[in-house]
Amino acid sequence: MLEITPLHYSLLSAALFMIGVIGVLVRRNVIIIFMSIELILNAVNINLIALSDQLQDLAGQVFVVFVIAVAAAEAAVGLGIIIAFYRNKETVNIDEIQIMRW
Amino acid sequence: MLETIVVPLAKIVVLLNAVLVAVTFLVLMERKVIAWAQSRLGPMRVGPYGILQAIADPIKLILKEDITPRKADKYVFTLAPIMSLVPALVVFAVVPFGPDPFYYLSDINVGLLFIISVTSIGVYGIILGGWASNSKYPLLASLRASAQLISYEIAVTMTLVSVILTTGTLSLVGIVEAQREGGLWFAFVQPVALMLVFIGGLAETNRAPFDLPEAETELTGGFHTEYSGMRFSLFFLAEYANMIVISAIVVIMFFGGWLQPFPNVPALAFLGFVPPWIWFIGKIFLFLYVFIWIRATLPRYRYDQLMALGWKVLIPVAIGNLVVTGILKVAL
Amino acid sequence: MAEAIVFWTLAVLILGLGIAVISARSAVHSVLFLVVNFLLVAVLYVTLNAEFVAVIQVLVYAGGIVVLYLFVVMLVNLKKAPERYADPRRVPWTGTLLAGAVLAEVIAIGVYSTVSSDGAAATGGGLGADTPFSDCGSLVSCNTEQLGWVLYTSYLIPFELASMLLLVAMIGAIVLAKRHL
Amino acid sequence: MTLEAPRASTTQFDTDELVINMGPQHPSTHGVLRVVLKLDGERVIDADCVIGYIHRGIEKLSENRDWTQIILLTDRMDYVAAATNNLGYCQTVEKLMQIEVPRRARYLRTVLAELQRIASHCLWLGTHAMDIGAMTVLLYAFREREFVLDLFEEFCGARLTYNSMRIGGLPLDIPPGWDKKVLSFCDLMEGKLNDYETLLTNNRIWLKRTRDVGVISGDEAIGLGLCGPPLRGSGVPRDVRKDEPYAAYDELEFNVPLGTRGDTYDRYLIRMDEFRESIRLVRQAVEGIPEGPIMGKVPRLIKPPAGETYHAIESPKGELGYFIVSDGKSTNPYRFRVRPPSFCNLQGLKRLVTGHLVADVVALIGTIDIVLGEVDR
Repeated sequence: MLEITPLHYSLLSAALFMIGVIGVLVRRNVIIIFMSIELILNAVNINLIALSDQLQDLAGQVFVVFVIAVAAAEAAVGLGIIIAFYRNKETVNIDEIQIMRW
Repeated sequence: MLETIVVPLAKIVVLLNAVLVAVTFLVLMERKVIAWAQSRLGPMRVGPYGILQAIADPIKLILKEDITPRKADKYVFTLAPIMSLVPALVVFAVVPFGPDPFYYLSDINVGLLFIISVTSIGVYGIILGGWASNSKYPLLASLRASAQLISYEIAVTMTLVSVILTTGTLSLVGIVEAQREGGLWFAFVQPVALMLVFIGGLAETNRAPFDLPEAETELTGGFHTEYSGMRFSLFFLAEYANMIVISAIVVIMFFGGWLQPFPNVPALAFLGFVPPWIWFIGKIFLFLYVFIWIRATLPRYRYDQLMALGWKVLIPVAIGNLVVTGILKVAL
Repeated sequence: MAEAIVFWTLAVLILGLGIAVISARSAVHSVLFLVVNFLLVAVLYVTLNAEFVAVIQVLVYAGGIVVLYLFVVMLVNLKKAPERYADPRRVPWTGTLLAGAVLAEVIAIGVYSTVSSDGAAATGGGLGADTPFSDCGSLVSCNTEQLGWVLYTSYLIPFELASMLLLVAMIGAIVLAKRHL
Repeated sequence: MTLEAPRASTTQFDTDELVINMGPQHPSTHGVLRVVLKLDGERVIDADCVIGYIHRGIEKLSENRDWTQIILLTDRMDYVAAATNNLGYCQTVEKLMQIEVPRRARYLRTVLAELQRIASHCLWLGTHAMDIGAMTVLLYAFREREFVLDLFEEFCGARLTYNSMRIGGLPLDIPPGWDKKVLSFCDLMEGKLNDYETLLTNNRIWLKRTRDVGVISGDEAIGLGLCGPPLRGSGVPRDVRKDEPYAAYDELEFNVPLGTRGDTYDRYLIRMDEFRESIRLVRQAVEGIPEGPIMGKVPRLIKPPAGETYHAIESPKGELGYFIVSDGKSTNPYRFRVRPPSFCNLQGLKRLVTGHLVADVVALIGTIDIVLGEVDR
């Protein structure tokens, strides 16, 4: 318990990942699903940073920078879609937007 | 134990109190300076020349009833002022008041980025305050505020990058040291950047002429319309603490921090008898005065004009400044 | 010892806030928990000597992306509760069980590998940094410079691609959100 | 009426229409005006003015007061320009009774009316600038207004509600040395006007906030019944002082400043010019005050012959008209009706604000210069 190994970080990461997955699977509010995806990305980042520290290799941190960039792009486009959708259907419930047309 | 815990803690206590006291007196200073600009006297009743007004005001605010609207989101309503104040105070952790480690809490090698990122958290207080009030004017104001802060943050960050290019360091102490070695304040090296940061700083602290989120004549008080008492005073503290932060950034980045004017000119060496931290605080107050002066002079921008200024003027100029700095850096 | 205290505190808080994010009833509360979660993750990065990434996490994630979320949550001002309607074919608990099973498996693998290989994972490979800043000693003292160096040399093309991605995303978002072009 | 948006909107999100109440408790509705704004984001798509919060029934009250008592009530309409209200009423009754007012009284009335215009415009300038965020001008303008109030106090003892005219002339002559003080005030005011203009006229933010905001063409302004500076701002040369001269205006020289674009900035410039013209008029009038009595021949009991009349004057806000019917038998009017310039100008507000942003609404309320006491009466 007292000695913190990369395994601890990996487990933390895995747990956070699972929380994110549960969020995606259980919630019906699209915005919250997006937030769960952010949680998943963060779980991955924790893993990358922990291993980067362990291996003394900056590649992990570089990857985190890329992940953050991708997350920003994803949030921008995803929220744009939500806004566009909300404008037409007045809902953000994913169960009400399962038809591929509107 | 003493070095790692007691000394930093003592410094934090002193610094926090100093900042909060400075804020109360800054409010007094603002009232006085604006009064003089408007050919009035300002507060005169409490203490000689109204000096104790700085103490009377906080007491009044603390004693006032703290109202929570019934339809407000209680937790967020309480959290918002705190989220607004904490980042403003956290920033002081990396502000160097003098050359020795005695004068600052820490000198981290990403100091400037730290300041930028922590101030970017401050926007939450404003957005959530407006949203949690569950009232229309605060909501409008908080939407304005979020758009405004994010837009101007881009311009300011972009500009600060060009200063980082000049110095090659993100440490605030390092930036001031670079100015000492160069013998020239960056205000003379990067005048465009200075203007951009100052204008962006005005916008980020919601000061006139960019005080749209709290434009009392349009939105009756902006995002803190529904706040009163202690929670209102936290917003108030945050705004003025942010003013000090922006002034401190401008002074450190462009006016040599704790350095005396023209540090390398021997004829001016006699100025060295003034302790560095006095120089630093004096310069900060100079900029606070400019803030207040501008408020007393200029009308307010309109929302769309403000956004147009941010996106169509400040950001392109900031990028241009960055490119020119980069080219010069490589060429020289 | 100190590291353990910090790690366990952060881990508990991060997981707790993660659960709060997906279980909060109000979307605004959810966003708030997410912000705090990201801030704590940033603190975790600092303990892992990744200062620059920590600052970027706060600046871009907490200060930028999540503000965007908050903006949308406030903009999508719903008259009816967003989760009022549920598809009858939906079986949410299967997903949770599946996720739980995978988590259990990951934990099992982790614990097994620790026990069996006597902490082989903990020692790691140790590739070392072959950057011009290797005179800095560790990654700690000039993390930002090294990261910048790596980013602009070995990872230059991915970096440019990322910037193109952001540009495309920006244009896409504007096209999507604009009412009429 | 469809309107082109004056500037590209920054928020293109199709949000719900937001209905907000501006007022009656709002810092920049100049009293108790309530404007129900329908907003699309920050853009106003509809505005409704709700008035009546300060209705005191002055017109009805007047029908039960005798003719001299009504002067007191007129003070309470446009309470920032009480002397002008008195003047309009007294002249209407004089017209009804065909009383000849002595020349000295007419000159003094002109001085008072123009001083009142300066005071009223000071208040307009201060509040208009304050609405747009220039707080210092407010204090400066109030400082100068104070000098006018002092002059009035010396003349009639009151600072706001003067009761300063009588049917047939003035209640009392000017105190000795008053004319000198008025002249020195004129010199002072000219210098201060330059101060205001330094702060505002060429200020880029001020220009941005007022240029092309609330543009209204001359024809439209006439159609909406606008009067005073809002009408002249659109280039319509209508000034009662010139068109139907009263008091001593036919004997004095002055120009009527006109706008070209009909936007808020033009209306601002016009009022700034009116300051100067008023100063010019006051100077001429004070220097030309003839000797003589201050009251004409007025019967002890004022009882106008049966009949009706309408008489308008140019108040600081616009055309202030009184319509009075006398039945010739009683000592009070049979019907008393005011055409208040603020009320008529307020009609234009909806037309002016539609398509603009929330921030422009306060600027436009400021530019039409309303006083709610006059709107509601």
